Amino acid sequence: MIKITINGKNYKVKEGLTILEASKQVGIEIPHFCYHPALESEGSCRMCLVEIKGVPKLQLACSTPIKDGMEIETENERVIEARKAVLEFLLAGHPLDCPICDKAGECKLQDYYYKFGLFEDRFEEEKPKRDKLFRIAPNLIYDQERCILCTRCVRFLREITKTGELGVLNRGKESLISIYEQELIENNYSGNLADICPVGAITDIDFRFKIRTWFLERKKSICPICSRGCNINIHFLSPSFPFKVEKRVFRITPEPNVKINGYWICNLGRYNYHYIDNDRILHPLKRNGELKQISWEEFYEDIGNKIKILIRRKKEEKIGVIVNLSLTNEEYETLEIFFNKCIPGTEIITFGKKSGKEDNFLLTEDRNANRKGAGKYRFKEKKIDILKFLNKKELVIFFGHEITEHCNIQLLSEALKDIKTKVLIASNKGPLINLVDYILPSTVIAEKEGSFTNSQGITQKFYRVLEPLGESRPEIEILTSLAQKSGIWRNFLMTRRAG
Amino acid sequence: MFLDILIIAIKIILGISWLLTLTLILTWVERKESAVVQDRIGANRASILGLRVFGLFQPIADAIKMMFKEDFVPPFSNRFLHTIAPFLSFFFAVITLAAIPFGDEITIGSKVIALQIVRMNVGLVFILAMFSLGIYGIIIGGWASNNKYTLLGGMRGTAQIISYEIALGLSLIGLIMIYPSLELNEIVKYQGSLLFGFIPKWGVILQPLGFFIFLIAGMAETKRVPFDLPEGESEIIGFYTEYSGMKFGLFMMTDFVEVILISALVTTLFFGGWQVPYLYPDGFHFPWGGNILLNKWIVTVLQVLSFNLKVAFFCWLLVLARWTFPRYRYDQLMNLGWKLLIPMSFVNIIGTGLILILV
Amino acid sequence: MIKSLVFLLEFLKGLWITAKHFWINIFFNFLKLIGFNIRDRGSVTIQYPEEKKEIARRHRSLHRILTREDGSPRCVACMLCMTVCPSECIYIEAEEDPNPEIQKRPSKFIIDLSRCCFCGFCVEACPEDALRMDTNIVELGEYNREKLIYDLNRLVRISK
Amino acid sequence: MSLKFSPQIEKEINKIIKNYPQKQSALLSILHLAQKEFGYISEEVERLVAQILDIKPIRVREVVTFYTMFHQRPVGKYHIKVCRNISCSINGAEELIDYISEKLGIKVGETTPDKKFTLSVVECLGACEHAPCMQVNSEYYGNLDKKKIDLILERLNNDIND
Repeated sequence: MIKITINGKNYKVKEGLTILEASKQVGIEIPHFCYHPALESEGSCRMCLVEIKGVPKLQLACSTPIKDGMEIETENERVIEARKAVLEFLLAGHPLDCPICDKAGECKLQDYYYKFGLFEDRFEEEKPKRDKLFRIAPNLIYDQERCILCTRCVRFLREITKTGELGVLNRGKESLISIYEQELIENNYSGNLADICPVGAITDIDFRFKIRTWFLERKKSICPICSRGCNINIHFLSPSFPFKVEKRVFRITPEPNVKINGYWICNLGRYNYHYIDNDRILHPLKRNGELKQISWEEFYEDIGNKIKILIRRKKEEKIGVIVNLSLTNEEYETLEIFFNKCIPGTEIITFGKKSGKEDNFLLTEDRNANRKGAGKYRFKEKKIDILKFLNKKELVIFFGHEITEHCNIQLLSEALKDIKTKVLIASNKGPLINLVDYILPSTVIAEKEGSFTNSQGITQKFYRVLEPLGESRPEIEILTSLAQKSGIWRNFLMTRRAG
Repeated sequence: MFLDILIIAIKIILGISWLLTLTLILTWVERKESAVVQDRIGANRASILGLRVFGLFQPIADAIKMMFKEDFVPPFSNRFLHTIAPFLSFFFAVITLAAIPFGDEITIGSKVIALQIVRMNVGLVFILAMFSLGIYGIIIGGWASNNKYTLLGGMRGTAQIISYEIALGLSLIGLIMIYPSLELNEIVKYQGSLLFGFIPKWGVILQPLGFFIFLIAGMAETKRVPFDLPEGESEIIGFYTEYSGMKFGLFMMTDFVEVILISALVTTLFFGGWQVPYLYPDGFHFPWGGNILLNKWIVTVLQVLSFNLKVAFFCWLLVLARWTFPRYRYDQLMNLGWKLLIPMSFVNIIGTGLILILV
Repeated sequence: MIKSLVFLLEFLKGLWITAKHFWINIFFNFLKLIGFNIRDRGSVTIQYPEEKKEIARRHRSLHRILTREDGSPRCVACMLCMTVCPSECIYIEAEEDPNPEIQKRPSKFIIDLSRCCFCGFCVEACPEDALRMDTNIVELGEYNREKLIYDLNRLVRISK
Repeated sequence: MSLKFSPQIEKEINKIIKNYPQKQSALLSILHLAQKEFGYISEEVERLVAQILDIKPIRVREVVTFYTMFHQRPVGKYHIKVCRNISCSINGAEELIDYISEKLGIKVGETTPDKKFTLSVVECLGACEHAPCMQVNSEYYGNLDKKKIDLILERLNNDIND
């Protein structure tokens, strides 16, 4: 611990930090463009200049380490004058196309200019014209005019993904960021470039021109795409937005969490959010010749009675439950209480999504959000032959469509033909829809709360971000209501309390 | 006998049609005059086959509208009384017309016909009595609407009319002391005689104070601005707030009818009725010498015309007053009635008496 | 009582004023009727559907969208008008423009005049001077509410 | 990759690489060698150098585009670089540039069709005492006027070297 003085106040901070990091720790923001906590500091933007007593020139806060007894001024006249000058120079080559720039509203240049800017145009020269639609990746567009050459993107590709597709070409005012010839950035983390760009130079095609950022609200959640459990921010249309728009979620950005995902998420997690709004099951449906909308109460009544009868007839083994591996820990616990403890004899098996390729960074092989959480309970693993499992069942409840990835759908439909009651609880439409009698909408991860245990064994809580779409309900609520109607309510409550 | 009944019936029909026509025109006058006073143009849109005639068809349009509007009776109100109130109000206003002379007598064949519906020797008292009965329309209408505010409006109206009734009556006592009869035609006839040989003995000259009091009290009787406390539907809620359609129309018409009747009364009592100065049954006889002899029919026409012109002038004046003054506050209204008009009418009576004794 | 008498005097004055107005206006109206039209005397009412008042230069009337030289709307779908609109009557959806100089253009631009309060904030906010309220069209009444919803084509057409 | 260094230069490259603790530090020296060998640094050369040094070709391009002495396009036999900084401009360099480009029939930055001359303008050559001045390959020519330029160009055209 060493003593430093910032703006006349004394602080004690850890040794080895830079001025910028130290002042951030004590709650003083020093404006910066090129500094990023996860990247090596470069010192190219000159925005973080601060005055150090005894040093004649202003120094870069992002690359000057602190020393004992250092006296730093971050907000005096000289520093602000320097910031003004830096901003003026940056804007000499930066177009004022904020109205069409997707970064507007969360742009650092915009924010700092409004805070420190010199609101007076002293340039008579024309601003340079450059390529505004430079494709650097299948999902990214690079606007050379807007770029302020902070080289965050270059450093990200060199230091984090170690692919180094981008470089700074030419020098002086001719400099620009470029890929080599036509070799586009193809790595799985390219989406982060749009996030770390402090201005609107790199924009995401998926988000480009869809909506202005100030109409969006963001809330933390957890990415359910793989078992890493990356922390994400879901950007959704603010409820105060006055118009009715079908799409609710507009993009997903990483939420910094050093233990799990650092500052990044993979493209898979970033762009796979459309399931939240598209292809959702909206109402409980019952097949009676054809699919018909029913109310939740009707469903609880129907299935609850069936379970009740099966229990009375002591034929619990006729109930089969097939669970996916993307439910929350709380839901697994409820399942355990419901089927394993209150109706012992029922068979529960789990089926997850098929494994995918893992990369060496964040994406894991296991594409199920909560395999670890399910593993804590006495569910049978998928080694069982599904057809044998279905044999002589009278009531089957599916959670999700994952089962169809593991067996021939033809055989499955034949096996299901003999079963009297087939229930599907799923958030989205899928192949099982045509094979079952009851289809019930459950909520997606963003619409429920609970916790996931990731592949590292870290359990993370997440909260509801969006209101459930249509009549969908979280699985835990469905199970609890079903327990009430199936005559095991008392037992259920007791076990739950005991647990 | 049959002929008498026929004559009376014709007189009634003529009288009522005169009154109602004038009422219709008065609604137009009211709109137009207010517009002109306020530098506007006023209602001019109602047209028949593209003919607008300064909006003269507006009253007809209004009447049609009134008749086709929904007649709404508030729930839990007394339906019978609610219905009867506007009729009462209208009836007692119209019946006053019976005593008012439009002209002198005419003789057709051997029949002498008075240009007056009924020639009764208690004419003045009859008129005052009928005016007083008009209150029932107001109070019943206010009460039967089953609405606190209309009841309050009705109460306000009753109190106001009763108060001004006194001043109205007292202001006439001076006249009665001077005039030989209570019969209105006699009063008019008396006003044909000359004072000092050249000034017509019109009531306004003999009783200027009485005239003012009568005019003001009469305006109060009509319940119009500045004395429209019983009405004031939009601001203070009057007795006919719960009325719609033609029932509302009747209340509205009562207002205009009363304006006409007050004008007719002022004319009759203070401005010589059908008298034209220096006009005698056989023609003009000017006090400075010189005569213009006229046919007696022409004289009659001139007399009736004179009466109508005077009535029209007072109607105009009352409408003008309505668009000039703001509404009284209730205490001001009562102050004016009880503390000014009634004492003044007493002063008038005593003064008249003194002059009569001294002269 | 004396106070009331003073009132009486004032009443007479008031009557005099209204009567003066009445006769002067009647006189000039009569002159008008027989063909002598003396401006600003008599009644000052404008007979609206037949006569129309000149609209002030800065009056905020119906919106229009200005076009570039090639006829395409100047709007770049920055949605600032949509953001600033207090009555929430503007709705915009953006799309990519093939011209890299322009980049962004509206695919939908809707002004719901049934909600518009004609405050003119949208015009103030527009960075491209694409939206103006200077058409001097003020008679916007329609028998059908749907007709009050103006889309991009209609707003551009007004300008021509 | 079809392009290769000659064995002799390859030996030299290996020697240079050994001078540095990190391979990529040898980039500048190798690029100089490459320019000597191939005349200019094309995309293929960039890829070759990147392969040798085990780095991404974009890094090679960064260096190549940063320094003006590396050519990305073939240059003529004689590379005429005329100074256009203050001293030279005051003494008529602008005029001379126009004169030369007119005489050679090329614009600034272009090469004559016979691949003999390339004309470019440069910042200060550090010879202000001889202003206006120019550099042809590694030779300096100072105190220029139109006559002198005629003379120089003629001599170069006939490949007469001093």
